[in-house]
Amino acid sequence: MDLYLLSPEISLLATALAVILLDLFVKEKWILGWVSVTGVIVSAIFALSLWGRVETSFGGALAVDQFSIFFSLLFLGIAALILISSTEYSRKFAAFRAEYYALVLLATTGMMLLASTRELISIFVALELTGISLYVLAGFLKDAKSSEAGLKYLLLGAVASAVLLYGMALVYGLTGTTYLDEIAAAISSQGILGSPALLMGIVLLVAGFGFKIAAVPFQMWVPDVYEGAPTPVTAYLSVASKAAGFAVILRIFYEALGPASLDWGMIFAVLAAITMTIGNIVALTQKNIKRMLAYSSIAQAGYIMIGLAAFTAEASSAIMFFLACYALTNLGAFIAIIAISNKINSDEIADYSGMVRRAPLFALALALCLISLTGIPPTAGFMAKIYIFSAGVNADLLWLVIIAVINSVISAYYYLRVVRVMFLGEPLSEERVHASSGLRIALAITCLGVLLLGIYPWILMKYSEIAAITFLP
Amino acid sequence: MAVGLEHFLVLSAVLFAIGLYGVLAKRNAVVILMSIEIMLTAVNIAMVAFSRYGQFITGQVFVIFIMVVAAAEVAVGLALIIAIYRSKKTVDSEKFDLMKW
Amino acid sequence: MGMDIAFWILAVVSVASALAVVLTRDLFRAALFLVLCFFTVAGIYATLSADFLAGAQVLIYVGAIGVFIIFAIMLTRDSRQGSPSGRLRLPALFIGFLFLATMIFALVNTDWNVVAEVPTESTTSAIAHAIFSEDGFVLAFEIAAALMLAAIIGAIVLVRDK
Amino acid sequence: MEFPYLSAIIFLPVIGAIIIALLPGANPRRIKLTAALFTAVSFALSLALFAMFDRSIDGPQFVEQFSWIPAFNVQYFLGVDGLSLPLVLLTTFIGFLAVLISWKVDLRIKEYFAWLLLLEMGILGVFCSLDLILFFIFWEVELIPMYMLISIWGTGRKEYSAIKFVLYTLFGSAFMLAGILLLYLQAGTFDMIVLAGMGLDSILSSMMAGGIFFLIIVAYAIKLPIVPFHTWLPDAHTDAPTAVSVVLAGVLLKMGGYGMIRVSVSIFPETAERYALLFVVIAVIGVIYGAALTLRQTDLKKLIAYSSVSHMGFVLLGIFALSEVSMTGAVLQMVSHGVITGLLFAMVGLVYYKTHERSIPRLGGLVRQMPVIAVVFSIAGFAALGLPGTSGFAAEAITFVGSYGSTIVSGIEIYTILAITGVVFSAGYILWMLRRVFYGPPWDEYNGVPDADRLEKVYIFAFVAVIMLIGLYPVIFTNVIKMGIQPIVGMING
Amino acid sequence: MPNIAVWAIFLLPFLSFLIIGLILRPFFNNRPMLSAYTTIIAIAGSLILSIWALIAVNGAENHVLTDVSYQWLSIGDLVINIGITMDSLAAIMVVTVSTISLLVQIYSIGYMKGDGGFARYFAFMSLFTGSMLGLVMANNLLFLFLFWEGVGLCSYLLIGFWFHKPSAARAAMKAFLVTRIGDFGFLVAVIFLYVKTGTFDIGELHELALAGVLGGTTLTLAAIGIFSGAVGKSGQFPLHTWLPDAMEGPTPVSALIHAATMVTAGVYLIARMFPMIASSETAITVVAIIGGFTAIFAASMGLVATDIKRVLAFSTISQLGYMMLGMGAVGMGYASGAIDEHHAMALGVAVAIFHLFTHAFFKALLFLGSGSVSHATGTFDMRKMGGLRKIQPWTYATFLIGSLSLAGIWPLAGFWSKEGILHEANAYAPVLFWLAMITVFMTAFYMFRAVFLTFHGEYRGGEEGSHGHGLHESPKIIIIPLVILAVFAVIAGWLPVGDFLGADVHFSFFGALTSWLAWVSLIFGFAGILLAYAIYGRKLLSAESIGKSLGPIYTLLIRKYFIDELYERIFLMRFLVDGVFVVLGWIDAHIVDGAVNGVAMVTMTGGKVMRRLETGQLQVYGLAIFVGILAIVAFLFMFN
Repeated sequence: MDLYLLSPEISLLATALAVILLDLFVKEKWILGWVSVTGVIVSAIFALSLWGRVETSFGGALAVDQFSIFFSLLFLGIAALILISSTEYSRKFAAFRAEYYALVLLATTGMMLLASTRELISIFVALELTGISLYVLAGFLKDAKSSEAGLKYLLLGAVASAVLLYGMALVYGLTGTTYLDEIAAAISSQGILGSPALLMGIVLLVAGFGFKIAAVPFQMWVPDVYEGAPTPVTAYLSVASKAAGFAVILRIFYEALGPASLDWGMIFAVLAAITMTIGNIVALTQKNIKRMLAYSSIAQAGYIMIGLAAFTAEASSAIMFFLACYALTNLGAFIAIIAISNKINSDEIADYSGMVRRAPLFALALALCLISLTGIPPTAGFMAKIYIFSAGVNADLLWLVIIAVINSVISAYYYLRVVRVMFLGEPLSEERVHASSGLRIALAITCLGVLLLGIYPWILMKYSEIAAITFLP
Repeated sequence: MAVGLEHFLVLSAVLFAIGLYGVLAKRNAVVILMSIEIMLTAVNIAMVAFSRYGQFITGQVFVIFIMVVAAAEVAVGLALIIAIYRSKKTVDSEKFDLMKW
Repeated sequence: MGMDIAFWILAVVSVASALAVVLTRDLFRAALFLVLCFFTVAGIYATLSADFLAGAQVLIYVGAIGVFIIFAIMLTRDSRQGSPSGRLRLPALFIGFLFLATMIFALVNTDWNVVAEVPTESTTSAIAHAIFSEDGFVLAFEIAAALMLAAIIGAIVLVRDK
Repeated sequence: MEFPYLSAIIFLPVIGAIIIALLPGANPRRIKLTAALFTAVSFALSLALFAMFDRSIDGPQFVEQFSWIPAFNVQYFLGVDGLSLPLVLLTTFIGFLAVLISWKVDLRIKEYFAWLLLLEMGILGVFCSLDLILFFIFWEVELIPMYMLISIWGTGRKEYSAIKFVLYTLFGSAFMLAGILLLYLQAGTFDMIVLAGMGLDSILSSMMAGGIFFLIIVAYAIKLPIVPFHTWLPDAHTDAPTAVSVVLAGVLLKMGGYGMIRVSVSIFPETAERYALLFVVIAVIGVIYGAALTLRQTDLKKLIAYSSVSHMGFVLLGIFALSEVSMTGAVLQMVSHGVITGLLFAMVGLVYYKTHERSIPRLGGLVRQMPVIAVVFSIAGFAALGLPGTSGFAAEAITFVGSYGSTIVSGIEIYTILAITGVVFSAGYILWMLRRVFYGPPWDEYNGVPDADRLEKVYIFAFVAVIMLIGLYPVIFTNVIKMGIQPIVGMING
Repeated sequence: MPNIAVWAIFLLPFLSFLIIGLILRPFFNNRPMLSAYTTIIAIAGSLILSIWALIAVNGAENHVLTDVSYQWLSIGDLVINIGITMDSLAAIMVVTVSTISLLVQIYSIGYMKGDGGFARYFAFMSLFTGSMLGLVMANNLLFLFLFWEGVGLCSYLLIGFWFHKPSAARAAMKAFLVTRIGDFGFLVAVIFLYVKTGTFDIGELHELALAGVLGGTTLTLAAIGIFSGAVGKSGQFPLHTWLPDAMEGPTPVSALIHAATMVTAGVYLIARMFPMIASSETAITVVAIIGGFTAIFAASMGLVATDIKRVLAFSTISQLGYMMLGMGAVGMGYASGAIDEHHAMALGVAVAIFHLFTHAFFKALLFLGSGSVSHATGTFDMRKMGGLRKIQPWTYATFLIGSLSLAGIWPLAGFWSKEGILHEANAYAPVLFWLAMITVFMTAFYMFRAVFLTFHGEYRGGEEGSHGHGLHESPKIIIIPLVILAVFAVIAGWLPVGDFLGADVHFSFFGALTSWLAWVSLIFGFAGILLAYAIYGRKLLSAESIGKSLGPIYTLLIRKYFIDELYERIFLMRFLVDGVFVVLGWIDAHIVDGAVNGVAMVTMTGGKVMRRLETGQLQVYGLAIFVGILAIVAFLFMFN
């Protein structure tokens, strides 16, 4: 049992505790934010130091491999950006800033564990760690909308957990173990394949995780929660929580349920098609930008699910790459929205009219991110899409890829509508929109990332390839 | 017919379905939370039954963790219900529709 | 045989009390029936030779969760409302039945790998060993600790006034 | 390593755009001069390339090839051959003139020129790429500048037109992407040169080859455009600002024709042959249908836009007649149409700029007020209707001769003859338009409307010079173009 | 004679065009005369070179001075050459064209004096002359087509010279469009021939045709295609409608382009292609029939026209029909085997070109004369003229000579050339011969109707002279070309054009009168003159009452057989513009574009419906989860 393998998680947990404790002693609350960021960075350094090691610990429950480190670093990066960009927004949390930072750190810990555990019980608990932190964060503003978002999230999340657990119970009952590798071995050796209980278990697992990644029809909480939650939390939810969901799905389905891929591959393919279509079509009609991005995130989940359906090493690499690009892009968009909404106190798209003249850089950045989400080069979003579509085609999912590319076309309409409003509309006031340096730094990082990955994706892709190879059987 | 694994599994399914009905049909948020607890308990029964009939202790361990998680969830859930009650003066789930469409 | 009878009684009572929870219009009664349901489930654990769990069930569910819920009911008491059913009663019933049928179909039609004999030892030490041994579920335990921390922080944040 | 000419040509406009964006203040003159400078250098470089091009060897020249995304074997692979070089030259030429044409833009100048230069970059990239993914990237890059340019600086229903253009193009490229990826799955490379040399028609089943072929060609069909995918074009052309209409009609449409030859026909010559009849018939329908619709337009820009639909039918006919002569003619027609229609749109822009009127019934007798514009407009018009001595005739005649003599499709003689009727139609609408706009008694309301000024004369005469040059001595281009076409045709016959 | 000098024949006027267009017009616009002088010098140069060429050809072997080609373009198996030939046919043509052009330019100095577009006028005239000379010298169909369209362009530009007149602008457009319909056939034929034979070279095509390599349907189709180009350009039925309207242009333009030269390009084309076209019996018969029909058809419309230029225009169409008829008749003779190949090839060309040659002079003379009349009266409407004989004696005299020549009165030029055609028609196409005879009568009638209406009787008002100083004889610069042309109108028929073209025709000056045919045609001619005299000279018969008694026929003629209406109102406006195009427009807007917008709308509506599912009710969301689970189960059930 090598605790060093857990060092990233432990350091993050320690930071969370430290922030809570520090809160009791310091007056300058802004310090807390930077302490958290420092903690994230320390954790990232630990994670980086583990790169290259492929080891298991805790009796096989914990796996430290390139896959988990890739995701850990992704979550840490997201967390860092969220923390940086919350510095200004977190004034709204009044006395609870420390708790906010601590919960973000705890949620991140949970996600990192999700990517590295290989045992159902640990996975479940890690999932709930993330979940509970996020429920609280969603309701953090404690006003009517935020509480409602938090409660909806929690109740539906709990139902989804119950469903997920039922699925896990069935799998456990069939195989007698909760370790993923043993489950895979049991399924392929004991003639469990094709039994109704296994199918039912798979369906329940799909539903439970589908909830996390916002696959239709388990996505309905998403728009409400995204709209009601504090904007940085929404940003966090939309990228980190989704990425965590995919990480754990990759773990469970690729690793444990690999032998049954014929069944769940088909399910994911169909869900992917429905998810992206519904996400995009409904997004067309949205007037609130957070809500629109919620539907957009549903649609993006649909694209990523192509990779799940494909079940190849290339596909898992593509998923990882896509998640990273999507994280950068969506975060960039949300950071710009945070900056703008800090000033104009509105999330209505109509209120963004003429924003290019009030906040040229933010508007341009938001436009860039939206273009990336559409998947137009030279942006990260384009490379991500091409990669995952390529993986889809290589796995004989041409029909799904065609649906996906048509969906991209639909999505262009609503993404560009925002761009249009910002660039073409008359500004509602002449007041310039300024933002804190934290927001600007975060925005600069994301936008440069989006462009860099759009122009030279190989710098990241080579790592996602390695990560994919290390964990796939 | 002697009581066997199937009996317990069916019992768990029935309880799960009842909980499900409660979640979907009751308007009071607290009752919804209660129904969720019934669902979790139903899963626990299945876990324990598998544990008993498969001779693996893991199931019981799992149940312990589920209980812990359920407790935590209930705590946070009730806290949220109280928070929402403060701002809306109701816990009727059908009134929670500030955000839609 | 005695076990069988116990099972049937407990099963019927637990189902009945669960039904009462979701059917009654009185909040307090619902809470009490829930507690009853949890008790009978503890009994079922006992019939499954899971003695430790039976105890834990009583402690955690009946003790902690039950009390929590009653507190919450008192705090959010809405006397006029009670515990009515919503608009989705019929669809919920329909879906519930379909789901149940599907589950039962799947469960009954599966060839479970069953070992018939009753375990003799107490499960408590086995559980302890499973959790805390070198290659046991320590990791899950540690994560659970973090989870409790999160829950506590969350509950405090949410309940405390601004 | 030799100087990366192509990268320089492609990315000079980008550098220009960045410099424009970063220029402090909003001194319009400085912005315009910067834009003009960078496009002019790019043009000069491509002229140099044209001069240095070795007209005796097949295959791409000035190649730049590096591995770019090893994960799926994507290369940064640029090169020009006889097929692409004239189009590169055309693009830089029109790109430079577009800057001059835009000289009078006074709304958000900085953004305007930055987008315009980025647009040029995208188009150039398409013509220079020899890797399918790189090609696709450039293909899409052009969308956003175009969207911005139309929707901010356009007129009329500009937002509708802009989004229609973007969605339509994206729709096509969506299928192209699927096709490219499927092609990659089958062939394992995105390298166009390698793909073209593989003989995929015989390796793949005819179902698969046909499937990929049609997936890919949808994008080009929309871009060219062929009937019935043309309805974005009148809207986009009509509502775009002048310079953008010039670029759109001048070079953007050519991406479609270029793609058909470079990708569809080169990689799947036999499949192209199998479906040639279909495309030939569509081409003929396009020519006649487009011309008939042109005849009823009363908006100057719309009229020219619809005429493009008709003229692009000739390109399609030439391509799918699949003979060396016809394809050379088609490429020459692309170049020629680029210059002619570019000039026509520039002239419409001038008329509109000076009279604030585009509706033909509300114009008349303008030759008195603006003789130079009238003369140049007439020259452009006569070139468009294919008068010998202008590029229009040279290109169309070569296309017709090639198509008529093609043996790919039985009965192609009839289709060619039907297509030639388009020439009669085009005379109809061009002359009708000239008569209504310029002839007849001068109108009092346009008294005092100025003629072209010096700058305007510079660029319109530049266009005229090129039209006449190609018309009188098309060999300059055909000698280059045929070097690009020969290997492709060799595969069809061989 | 050096090749360069031959090239210079047509390049000189082009040079003049470029000088005027690029230098004089932009920079010396205040010295318009410079343009006129440039043009005249250039054309005079062409004339001198042409005459030199004519003499040189006469002395050359086979009567071919030059026949050179240069490669212009080569793609794959397509090789396009440009090249010129200077043989007897081309020599005759270049001399004719440059002579008349020169005279017309000189005349124009007077006629166009003070016009705002003076320089432009001469630029276009230079361009035209260059194109026309190039056209007749081209030895290659594609190169020929280049000039063919070039003269069409000039015609367009010059008809619409006074562009501010809506009628002129309209006529210009009509001319271009109608001829383009013919050109369409021509272009198709050129391409067709190239694809079948691999050459554009006229000489090679002839060899192939005569050798029988090129024959059958291929040849017939190609020949008819080429003929359709000629029909358009030479105003033959059914594409004749543009030519009367083309009179909107300045009168010298009408004289040069729409009488003497450009419109004869169609005849020239058939002559140039004669060996090939005559090799197809069907094609050459079509040529003969169209020619013969057009001759009488156009003449009949000339009977009632009131605009003097239109009378002349109809006459031109009619005479061009004659020329076609001549070639057609010889061709039919060849096809039936009555004439041997060698003789037929020369004879067909000779009869037509001889008439073309004489016609060029007297028709140019007549047009310029009408211009002179209008110079005085300011109108072309004969109803407003009369009695000008005394005021414009020179004009009258020359006009009379032209009319007599046109009427084919011995021994004027028209007699000889017309006689040649009638002779061949009588021999090989008897029906058409009688049509032609009637045409002779009509021609004489309408010409002398014009003479009497214009120059005899009393002056019937009209506006004041266009130059505002009363009725007067035209200045010398106008009269001198008239006189020169009049001389040619007399003597042109005496020149051995036929022999020069290699045909074995021998009409002795008096010997011609020994044939019965000559007498019949003279009788028809004089009958026409007499009838005109009776009606319009002595007014023995009332024109009005004749018109009334022949009511429907009169209407038919004055409305030009309603063909303009048929083309423009019914076919163009009713059928195409208001019919087909409207339908297509509707389809484009509502079906093609409608489908696009429809897809967008359906998607959007889908979004609006779907978002309604998002009710905000958390239990609906919960329900959806389980519905989803059950749906997946059902899906799997079906899938397995």
